[in-house]
Amino acid sequence: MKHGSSSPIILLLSRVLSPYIMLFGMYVIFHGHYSPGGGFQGGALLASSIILIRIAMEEKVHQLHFNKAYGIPLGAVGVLIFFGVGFISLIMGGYFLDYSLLPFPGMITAELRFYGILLIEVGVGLAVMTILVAIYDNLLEEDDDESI
Amino acid sequence: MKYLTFMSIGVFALLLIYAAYGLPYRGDPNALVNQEISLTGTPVASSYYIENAMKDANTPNMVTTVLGDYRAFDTLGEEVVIFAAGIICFLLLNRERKREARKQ
Amino acid sequence: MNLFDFIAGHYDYWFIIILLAIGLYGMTVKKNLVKKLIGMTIFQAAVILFYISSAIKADATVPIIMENLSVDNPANYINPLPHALMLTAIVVGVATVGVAFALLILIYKNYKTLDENELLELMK
Amino acid sequence: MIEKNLPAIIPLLFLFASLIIPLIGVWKKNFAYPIAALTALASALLSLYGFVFVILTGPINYYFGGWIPPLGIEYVYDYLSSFVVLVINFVALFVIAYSFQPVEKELPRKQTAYYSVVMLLLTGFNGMIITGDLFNLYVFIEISSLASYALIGVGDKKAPFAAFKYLIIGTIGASFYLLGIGYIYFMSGTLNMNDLYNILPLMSDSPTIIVALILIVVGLGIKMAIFPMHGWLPDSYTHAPSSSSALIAPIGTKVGAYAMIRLLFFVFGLEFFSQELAVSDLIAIFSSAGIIFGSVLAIAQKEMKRMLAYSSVAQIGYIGLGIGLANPFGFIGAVLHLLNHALMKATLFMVAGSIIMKEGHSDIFKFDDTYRKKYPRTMAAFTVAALSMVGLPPLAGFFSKWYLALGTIENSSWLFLAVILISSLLNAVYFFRILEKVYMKSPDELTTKEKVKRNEIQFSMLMPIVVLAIGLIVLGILNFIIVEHIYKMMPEGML
Amino acid sequence: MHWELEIVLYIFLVISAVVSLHVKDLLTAVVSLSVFSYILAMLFVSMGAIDVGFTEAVVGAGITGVLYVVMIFRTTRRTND
Repeated sequence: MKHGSSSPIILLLSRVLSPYIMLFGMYVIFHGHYSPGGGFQGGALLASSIILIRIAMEEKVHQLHFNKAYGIPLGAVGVLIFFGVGFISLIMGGYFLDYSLLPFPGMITAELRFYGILLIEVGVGLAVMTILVAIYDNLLEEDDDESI
Repeated sequence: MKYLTFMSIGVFALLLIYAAYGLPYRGDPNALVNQEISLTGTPVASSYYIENAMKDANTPNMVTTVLGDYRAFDTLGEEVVIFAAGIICFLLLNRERKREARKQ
Repeated sequence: MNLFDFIAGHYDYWFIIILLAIGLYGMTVKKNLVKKLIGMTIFQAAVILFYISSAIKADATVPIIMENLSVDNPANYINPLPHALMLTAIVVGVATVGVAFALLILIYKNYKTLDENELLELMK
Repeated sequence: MIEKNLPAIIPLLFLFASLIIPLIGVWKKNFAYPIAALTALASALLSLYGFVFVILTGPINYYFGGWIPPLGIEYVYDYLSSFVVLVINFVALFVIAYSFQPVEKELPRKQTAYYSVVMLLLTGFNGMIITGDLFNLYVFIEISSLASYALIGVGDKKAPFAAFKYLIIGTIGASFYLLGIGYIYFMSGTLNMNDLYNILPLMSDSPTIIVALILIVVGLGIKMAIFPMHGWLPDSYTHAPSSSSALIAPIGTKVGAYAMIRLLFFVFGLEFFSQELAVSDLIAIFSSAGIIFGSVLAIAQKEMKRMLAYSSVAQIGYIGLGIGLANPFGFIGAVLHLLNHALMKATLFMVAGSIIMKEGHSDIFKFDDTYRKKYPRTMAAFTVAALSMVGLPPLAGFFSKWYLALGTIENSSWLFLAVILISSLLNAVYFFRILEKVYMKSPDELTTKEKVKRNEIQFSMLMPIVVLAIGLIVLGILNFIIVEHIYKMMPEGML
Repeated sequence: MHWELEIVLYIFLVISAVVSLHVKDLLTAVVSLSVFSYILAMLFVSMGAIDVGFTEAVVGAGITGVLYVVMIFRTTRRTND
């Protein structure tokens, strides 16, 4: 898996499929209010599109796609988005995660809650995507002790 | 030892079968979970969610509302769990050897 | 209590008990560590199935609001709370499995086997 | 404003630190320890403030998202939870202060991830203590369990297998707990603890609730390592790196015990679990079996960390016995022992870690009288903690056993009283054999005649050990103040 | 509801669980576990839990399966029971 596949059909197919899976993942995240889906499912779909490229390509190519050094920090950023949304409402004088106090101008409470949920879904999606890819990368981490 | 394990699995299964005597039937609309108020008069959460999810958050998908608003702190916990899994894999498996090799 | 009604009224519950027992059997009796992990996955899936199957309501529909069904009567929609809880539980299961994979790789690196008896033998 | 948000701030502070550490770690590797230590300090001070605040003005209830309890998630910061948070955070502060050098030595180049996981562990524990919602408790149990699997798994060569066993057993426990709260939820329709405290007495004859109680007791018993479910504990504590065993051993099982106390006394209610069902008697019987079993096996061990691990099994038995007695003295004994044992075990494991770091082993048979020359202060602290463990009167450990003994007398269960007395004797056996090797030789027959150089451990490691040992003496003398507060923590109708 | 369909799915669920615990090859066991997850997802959907079914299909049958395969690739597929 580290060295990828040599079959051109697999390379081509995975390169064709990956963007559509990613697009569907985005759709699932942002359409989660109206249909089944949400941050976690969309994030897992995004992660599967990246893992598909990771399985099919060589390491040099798939690192251009998504560098594995960014996995954990971006996951932390994703959780921080969630945390920050909650913390803003705490600073505004309410309880933690009380979306009705978010400082968006000109919205009624129900809309504020709508956008609050959307924001945290984006955070969830980012975190789940990066962390699942990071788990995959770390499981494949080659051990240099044995090769030397 | 093996028989002890099988016996404890059997006891576990019997215990769960015994629990079935108190459970409401499958899909029973009169079960306490599906009422509007509980035995002590407090509101039952699920009925409140069904009635007010649209009014409170403008969202037709009730599961999203429950997950993102009413019980959002559970979702934060879920996020932390998945973040923990990532950083634990990093802690256990990452060796940070490459940089050292480059220095030499 | 009518016995037939009792059995038919909980028919999915019996399957869940079977699955829980299978999972517990896999976790405790099987000696291969990956098999233990598979047993754990089955056990957690059975618990999730228990929540979901208990959440259903006769003559109710999925918890997404439709225009021609009123929300004022809660009997129209399935209880959404267990669904939200179980989404969290599924994520927790995935995270646990991920951590277990990392530990398994470390075990294999140290001892070159994943069989519990062989491991205990090697550790003496 | 800070008072109102106190229950949420304490766990979220740790969470914030665990997120910030890997972010900063991308370009500054050395910032991990200062951030972790500062966070631990801040939350220890916050929990001290919160404890005083709760005593002066009464419990704080916190509603996440502003939803009133049966709808949303509630956090309860009352006398009991603020007390346990105070204990946990102070012990964690001392252990983190201690762990700088051991981590640098045992886990080089892994500090960033290590301290992030430590912060996650403390997030989980604080959340488990403060939460007032059954499912939220499950989520935080899983966070803390995952973190402790990892902290155990980074140890020596055998550690991953021990951590894997713990993972399988711990997941069985957590799933049992999840199944139990499932039964409760589908019977009653609520997940809030206060709500359930009122509803459950109305349906206490239902077989489903009884099975749920059994499943929850088994599930939390695994987390707490009560006797037949203790199988994961000795291996995990032995093979973990010394800094993480010093962190998990004093705190982890205590939080499990706290969750058990919270669920049995404050959700199911005293009458239900002690009078209508014999669950409390079962817990007491298993706990006392565990006391004897753990103490006997501790005598059989020759490695110090493993001995301390088996002694943990025994000491958890005391807490379980206090819960099982289900009377006021038993409750006082359990809560007091929760405090004392956290302090004692932290001290002992830190001493064991220091000896491993200096000598490279912790084999009891290789201990000799040069140690009292080499590490005078460490061994003095060890002596204080060991004597407290045995239960010598002016020290803290005596008083928890005293109240437990009073509790057994009140229930007139003489068997348990005998167990407490015998186990004190067994404790004395396994600690005095170390003390005898180190102290009980006259200067004429010293093994090494030549001068042994004083080789005390570094100040940053010594300071927490000595402070905790002094704390044991102070707590022993001032224990009546704590006992007065424990009376406030009891559930209504217990006295 | 659709109880005939559900009973068939339940029977297949139990069979796939038994198979994945019983086979001697870990890779086969993992494939069987993916089948288990997929049937589980269908059951969830038939019970009206669309969100949970979606998640189980994406995670249980997709990502977890890939991670299992990666783990077996790094270790071994040999087993004695």
